[in-house]
Amino acid sequence: MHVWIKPAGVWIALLALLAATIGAAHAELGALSIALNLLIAGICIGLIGILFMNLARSSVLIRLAAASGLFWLLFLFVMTAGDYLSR
Amino acid sequence: MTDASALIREPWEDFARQKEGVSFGFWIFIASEVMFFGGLFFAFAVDRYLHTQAFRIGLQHTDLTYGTINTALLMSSSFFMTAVVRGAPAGLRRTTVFGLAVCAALGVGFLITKGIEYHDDISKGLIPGAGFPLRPDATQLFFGFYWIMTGVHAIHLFVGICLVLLIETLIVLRRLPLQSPTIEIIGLYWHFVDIIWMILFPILYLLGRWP
Amino acid sequence: MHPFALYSTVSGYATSVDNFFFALTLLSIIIAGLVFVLIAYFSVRYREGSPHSGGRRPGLELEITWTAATFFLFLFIFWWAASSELQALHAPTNTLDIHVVAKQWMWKIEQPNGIREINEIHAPIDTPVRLIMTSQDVIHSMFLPALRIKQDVLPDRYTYLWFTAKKAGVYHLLCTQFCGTEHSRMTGRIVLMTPQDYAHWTSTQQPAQSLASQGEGLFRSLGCSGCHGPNSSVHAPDLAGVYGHAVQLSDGRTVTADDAYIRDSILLPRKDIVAGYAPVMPSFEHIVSEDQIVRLIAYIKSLSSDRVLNAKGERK
Amino acid sequence: MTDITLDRLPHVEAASLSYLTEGHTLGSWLLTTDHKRIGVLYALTITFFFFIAGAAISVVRLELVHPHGLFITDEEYNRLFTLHGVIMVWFFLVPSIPTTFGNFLLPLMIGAKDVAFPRLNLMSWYIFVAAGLVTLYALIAGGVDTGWTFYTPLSTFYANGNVIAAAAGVFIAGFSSIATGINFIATTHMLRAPGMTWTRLPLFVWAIYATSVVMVLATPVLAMSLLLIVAERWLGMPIFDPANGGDPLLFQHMFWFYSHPAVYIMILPAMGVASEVLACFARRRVFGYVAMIISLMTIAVIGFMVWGHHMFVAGQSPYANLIFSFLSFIVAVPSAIKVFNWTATLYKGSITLKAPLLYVMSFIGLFTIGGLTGLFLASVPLDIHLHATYFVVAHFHFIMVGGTVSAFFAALHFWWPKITGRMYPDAWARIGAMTTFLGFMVTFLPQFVMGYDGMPRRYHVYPEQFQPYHVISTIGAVILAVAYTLPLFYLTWSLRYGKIAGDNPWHATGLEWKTSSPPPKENFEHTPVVTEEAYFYELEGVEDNGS
Repeated sequence: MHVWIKPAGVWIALLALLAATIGAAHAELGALSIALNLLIAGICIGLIGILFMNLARSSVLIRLAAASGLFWLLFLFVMTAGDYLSR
Repeated sequence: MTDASALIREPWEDFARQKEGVSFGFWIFIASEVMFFGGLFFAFAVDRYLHTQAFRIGLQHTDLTYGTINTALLMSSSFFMTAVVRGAPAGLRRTTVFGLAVCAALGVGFLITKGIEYHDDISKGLIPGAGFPLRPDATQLFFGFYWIMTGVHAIHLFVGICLVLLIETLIVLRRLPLQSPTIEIIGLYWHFVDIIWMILFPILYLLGRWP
Repeated sequence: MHPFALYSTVSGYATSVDNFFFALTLLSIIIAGLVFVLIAYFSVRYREGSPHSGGRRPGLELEITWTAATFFLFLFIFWWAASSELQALHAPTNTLDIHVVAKQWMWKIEQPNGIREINEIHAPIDTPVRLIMTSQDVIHSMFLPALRIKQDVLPDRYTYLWFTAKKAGVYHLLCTQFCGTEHSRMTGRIVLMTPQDYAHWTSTQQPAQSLASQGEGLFRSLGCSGCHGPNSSVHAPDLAGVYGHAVQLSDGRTVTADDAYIRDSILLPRKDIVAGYAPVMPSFEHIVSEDQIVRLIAYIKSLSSDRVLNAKGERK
Repeated sequence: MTDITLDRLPHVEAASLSYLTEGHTLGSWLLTTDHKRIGVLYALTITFFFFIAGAAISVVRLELVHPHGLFITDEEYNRLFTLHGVIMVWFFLVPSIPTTFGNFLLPLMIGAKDVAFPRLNLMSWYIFVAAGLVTLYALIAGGVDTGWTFYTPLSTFYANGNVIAAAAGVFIAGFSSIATGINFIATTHMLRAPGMTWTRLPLFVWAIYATSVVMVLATPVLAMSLLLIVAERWLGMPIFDPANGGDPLLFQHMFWFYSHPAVYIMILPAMGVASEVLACFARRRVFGYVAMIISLMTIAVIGFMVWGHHMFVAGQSPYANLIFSFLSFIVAVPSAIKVFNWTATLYKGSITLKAPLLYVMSFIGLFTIGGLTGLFLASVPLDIHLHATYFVVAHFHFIMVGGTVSAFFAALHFWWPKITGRMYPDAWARIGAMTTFLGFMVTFLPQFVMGYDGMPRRYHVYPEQFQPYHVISTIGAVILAVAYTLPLFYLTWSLRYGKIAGDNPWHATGLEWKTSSPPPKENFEHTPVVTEEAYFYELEGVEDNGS
């Protein structure tokens, strides 16, 4: 039974966040609304990654592997932003 | 664990290390997948920056109801998958078999919902090309991304469902021991596909939804 | 044409590029020579069985020295290159503007006074000249080797090149972005002439309406004047004096009304909406051709210079 | 048999113990999971692709003798150079050293039985072959005339030819690259023998590791950019289409985000080979071992941030040009340091000029020239003039062919005795090495000159003033073709008639030399224990003899 209980908390949290993000999208908050949507998406990903995918209890090596994709993606985004924002 | 020692494969000498190695290797694969989808999100971000207004107009024509249902389905499937990945090494056969079945069912549910949504989109003519109903032209870029992003994600999910059904069969037939690292990495894959949707959902259904 | 143009004096810029090139070549030969000579020397001196083999070698100190030396050397080269780039970045304001429309596999040139040329650009020396370029299909690239300049020419966008030549002559004009089957035949000439010759050449060509006056005709026939004209009842921005000036947009940004901005305003009117106006203008995408846009821009530009002249006149 | 070393056995028996004799059927090769056999399979495959792409460019080179061409049409010309580029880049250079020598040597060098995921390894070969066949079909049946860069909107709306199939082929090849990369990273992390610490790893292993990181993280972005091209061309999904407000430069950003690091996929393993061979034939430790590792990793990381130097004239922001230019100069620093370290490795060594060392010297020489001309292209004003001219062509051939292919041949000659158990005729090999260098210089040096003079690349017909350079270049290409074919003969000859090599013909350090030649299937009889640092050659620790 214990394999169900802890994940269930995360599950409920995820569904609550889903409701929250839809609410945020409809509230006319302008840019803040977009920021909230993205922030909540980030939290959901964090919950799934860290708790469901067990990064919380993985070795340093595995955490590094998980982080490397995001880190390298930054190069793509930041360097190209340098082009588009200064054109 | 006698069950586990039978799972050792060349060139590994120790099962715990093999398990760690498999999971490390799979995380590198996920990093690679992050770059794959990252490229797509990157292209989306650039075009959204160039045509913010058109992308909002496009987004207001996606169907939030289907999107929300699908998000809830995937979130739930991830929950069941977590129970599988935790239960299997502990030898909880019933939990594993049940969890995998629910996962596959939720995945199929997602694809069916998506199919209905696609059908609606097509009947509204939301396929880029001549006669596209929305203006300005850059809304076509948005729908280009919509089709490609959801399509590539759906292919990933389809592969995930096949893998889940495969190990489900092998487990039921007792051909795959519950301690096998395969179950864990298929779980990782499933969660990853879920995570991709957690990004697709806001950028295709939410950002700038307000009228 | 120049048979051997490794050192160009066609423009001051070209000469400065060449000076930089030959300085860097010299430096490279020194570095490569050093490596080659050392490898050869070591191979002989420390050949198998040589009494000199073995013994302590320097370590970290040498490593740090050559790392630092390389770093600062490269930094210096970067500084040299970057400062040269920054100097050439902005064209002077009083350029002679020549429009270039590229298509598979041809260059269409339009002189400011309406003369059309194919695969040939006539331009005066001692005058800053600007090429305003766009493409009808794929990406092309305008390469003027004698002037040491090159710029890709993109569809649905303007890119620019500028130069002030100082030596008359006939030089290559080449496409350097692979553009399909006859890419290598998409070549032509740039004819640089003294200003007197250029004026003479212009006067001997088919008398054509200037681009601006052709644009004025289009401005009416396409219906632009219905809204943007001085007596219009529609609330649309007055275009006189817009060109080259800052425009306040409805979302708070400020942009300069250059060629690209005017082009966008015609084709994608909802992209940048001028503050205080409703977004009512229809898009002219697929309605006007690149050639027509060139004329419309020339016309709007001419409105601007008229205004400046009038203002000056009034002050007098 | 425990007490007898293998080279004292009659060779029939010695051979019977090796990976080569584990099975003689075709099935035993096609279903093998042995990293050594997979390495050999890759070697055969990429050799095939090398000669296909070489044949294509031979026609092109011959055609260029005359300013108006000799015997093919514009369309055929464009298809041939596209075939050359696509096949050489993705089916020879990118897989070259990693999939052959990386596969064969990585487990041996770290004292492992095999790579971490042997079945994945075999699968990646099959994917590679399938990808190669799809691409080759696309390029030969119907042809593709976009150049290897697939720039939009040419590739999506205007090119006629099998763009979709070619892009699909390259896309599939990406899976093979990624699988190989994952395998190598996991192997290096998880399967090192006891005592094989990170600071004892041979530099070749470090190089393969750095390469794998680049493969795993860069390839997917290429895959995505190709997928978007296919979606646009095939399904009409506008992404880059300027008519709908899309930006062709976006494709170029994505494409070069892979394709610039791809150059490091090609050159980093070559650097690893150079270090191994130099240390062995100088009988000294590689000078600045730690600096070499740091520079390898720096190149692998910063190499991801310089792609914009391919776009200086593309319409990119001039400020972005400056940033990319700056980072390009920065990434040149570790490359320069590596050249200095290799040179210094020879200092106070005991040097024998065997064929592998000659190939490595050729590598260093050509790489140095390629690297230095890279500085020209990193400078914005010079690149504006030189971009898309023969100067660029010469520059990247110096790096990718002069560098990588020389190193590939060095590796082939250095590890040939280990792979086959036989020695080749060294005199012939030395002639081969010197001919390669000569042929290369004659082919590509004139291209720098004509490039600066304004000769654009990808030109079928060209202004007559450039003809003398093209003629010299073609003569060089003939020499080069001979030089590249030569090893095919004497190496094949050696398989049957070559001297038995013995375990360690070069008296090299490194675990791969501590097992028999060819190695047994399981690599080592007992898992080796490492007690000393890499390259512990006899001259290390010998005090100065006062001369």
